[in-house]
Amino acid sequence: MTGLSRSFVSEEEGGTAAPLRLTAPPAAVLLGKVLSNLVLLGVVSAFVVPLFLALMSFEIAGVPLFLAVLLFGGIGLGAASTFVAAIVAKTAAKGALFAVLATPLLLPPLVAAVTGTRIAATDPALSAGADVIRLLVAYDGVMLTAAFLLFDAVWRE
Amino acid sequence: MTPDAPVAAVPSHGALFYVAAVNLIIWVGLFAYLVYLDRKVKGALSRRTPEDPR
Amino acid sequence: MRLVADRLVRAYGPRRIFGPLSFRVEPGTVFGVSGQNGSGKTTLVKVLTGLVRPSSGGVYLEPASGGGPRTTPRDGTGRLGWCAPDLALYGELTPAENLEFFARVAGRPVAAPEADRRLAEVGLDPVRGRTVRTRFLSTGQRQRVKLAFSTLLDPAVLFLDEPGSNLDDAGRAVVEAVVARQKARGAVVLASNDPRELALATEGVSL
Amino acid sequence: MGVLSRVAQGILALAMLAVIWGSFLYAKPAANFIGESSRIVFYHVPMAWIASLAFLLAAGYSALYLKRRRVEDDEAAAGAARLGILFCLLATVTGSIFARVMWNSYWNWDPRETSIVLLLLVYGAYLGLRGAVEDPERKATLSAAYALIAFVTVPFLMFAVPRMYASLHPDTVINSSGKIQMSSDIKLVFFSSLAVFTAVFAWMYALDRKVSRIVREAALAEEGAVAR
Repeated sequence: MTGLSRSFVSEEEGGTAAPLRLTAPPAAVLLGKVLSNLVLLGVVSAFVVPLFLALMSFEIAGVPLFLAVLLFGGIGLGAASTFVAAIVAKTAAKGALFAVLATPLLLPPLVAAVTGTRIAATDPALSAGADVIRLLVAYDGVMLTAAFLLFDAVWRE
Repeated sequence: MTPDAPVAAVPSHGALFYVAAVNLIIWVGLFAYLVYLDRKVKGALSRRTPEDPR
Repeated sequence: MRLVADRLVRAYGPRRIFGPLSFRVEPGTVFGVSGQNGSGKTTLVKVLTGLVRPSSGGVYLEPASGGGPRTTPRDGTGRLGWCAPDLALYGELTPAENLEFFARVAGRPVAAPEADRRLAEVGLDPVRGRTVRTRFLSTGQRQRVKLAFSTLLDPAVLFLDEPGSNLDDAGRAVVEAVVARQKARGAVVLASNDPRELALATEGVSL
Repeated sequence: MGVLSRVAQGILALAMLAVIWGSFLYAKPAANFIGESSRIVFYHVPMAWIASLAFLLAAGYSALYLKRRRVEDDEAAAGAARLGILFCLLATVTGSIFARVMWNSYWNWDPRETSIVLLLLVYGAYLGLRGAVEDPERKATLSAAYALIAFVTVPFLMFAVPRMYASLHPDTVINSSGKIQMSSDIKLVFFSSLAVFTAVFAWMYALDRKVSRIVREAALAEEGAVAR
């Protein structure tokens, strides 16, 4: 999570944000940052999740549901944190502010993902977690739409 | 809803205490906001008064 | 394209940095911006490029022949070139990679020989431009990469903020050549305190 | 101050007294609630309603700011968020008193309670962001963007999270079948209370915006004095 908060800080502090603003369309910048953060999240999850499952000897009955929760939860987390990172990079107090701003936005998908994982632990059917998946997909859609609409205002403030 | 929950918390004259407490909290809250506004405007105006009299 | 500044003001809260300013910069001319340190030259240039929003007033680009739609610097990307002390390129990329990256994100990719030619134009060795990372260059060499970046997309208006900083005499000649080439293509806005650089300007404002 | 607004304030004061009297003595306690606890509805629900209204206003003025870039819109958004937090806090505290009476515990992390805390966190973060940015235009832009992105997650907080866990909270006023289940005496006091508190909120909000304007003009005058 701390890695994600730095997405835009290096560009703003290093001075490379300005040439990007002059050459690249804002939507392309946001898309690039969201995708790179998702790759980062994916790589981290690929290591941490199996490790965690092994260490805690946690059995997953519904693997498809669990993977779907990971995927859609990750997209929502990535999109929201990337947008907050863009805001935070423009302020003086970067690290502390990121946690304050991001936490309330990230809690709904986190709570849903925890619920989804709990269901997946016992119920092998994908349909058992349909409500959770529907909620996560709705959150992803709303968050991505809002982020793309609002990003230009933040980026070229 | 839960008929066998403890009723002891509410005495027979509970209405007075209960609604009065709720009322009190609300009015304290609203009043605090008015105090906040008052201090804000006073602070801004007191910084303006030592303006150059020339 | 003609650059039009219309009653431009930038303020920081209740404090006014500059303005109101109104002027026009025609293609083929060099518009000088002079003023002491802290007078708002850099901020004015950033407002003109669209990097900073004006507090009031507007910046427009319109066809010099008259007629045609008025646009603002924020309506699109890649039409304006900018070189300034607080511009930085990616230190972990080589100069050629920097040029190729920014051309690609602007949607107008350049081939390798073209990037090399651009580096040669500002007096940089194209071979070094492909092998040495930008952060290992001297400040003067980095300034030359920035000049190459600013003209990379053949901008309609080129903004040069203290273009001669950190440059030797040969470097100053490069700046003059860059300005001369840009005059054939469009307009130049040049902010500086250096009388030799300001001599390139035909008109301008003093802040 | 005009005569008209004096009269309006007088009417408001009388109406407020009437609502308080009604809430204590006129309305009869509802069935299904312990003792007199149903009287909470006259206070708790208007607080929650006004908080929602204020957050809606904050989002609306934020969007307007991004569109028109007027300082007034930014101030209006910030004032609405502040008032929203105030009424949200009042809804939380009054709800907590009700929880003590109904369930014998001031706080037990019921989904409703959790989501209202999150809501307070969101707008607390909004005010924190405003405090962390110095340049007024940048502050206005960034906080408007945050207010809007936060506003789109609020439905998830308010509806999705409580739905996923069982809640002890009574049905919201308009229940799932779309009917208002109240006896006529409760209904009368309830809607009067809603109207009166909304009027109080409107008055406070107008005051807040006036104060913001005075503070801004004072800062401008001060800057002018320094420049001379």
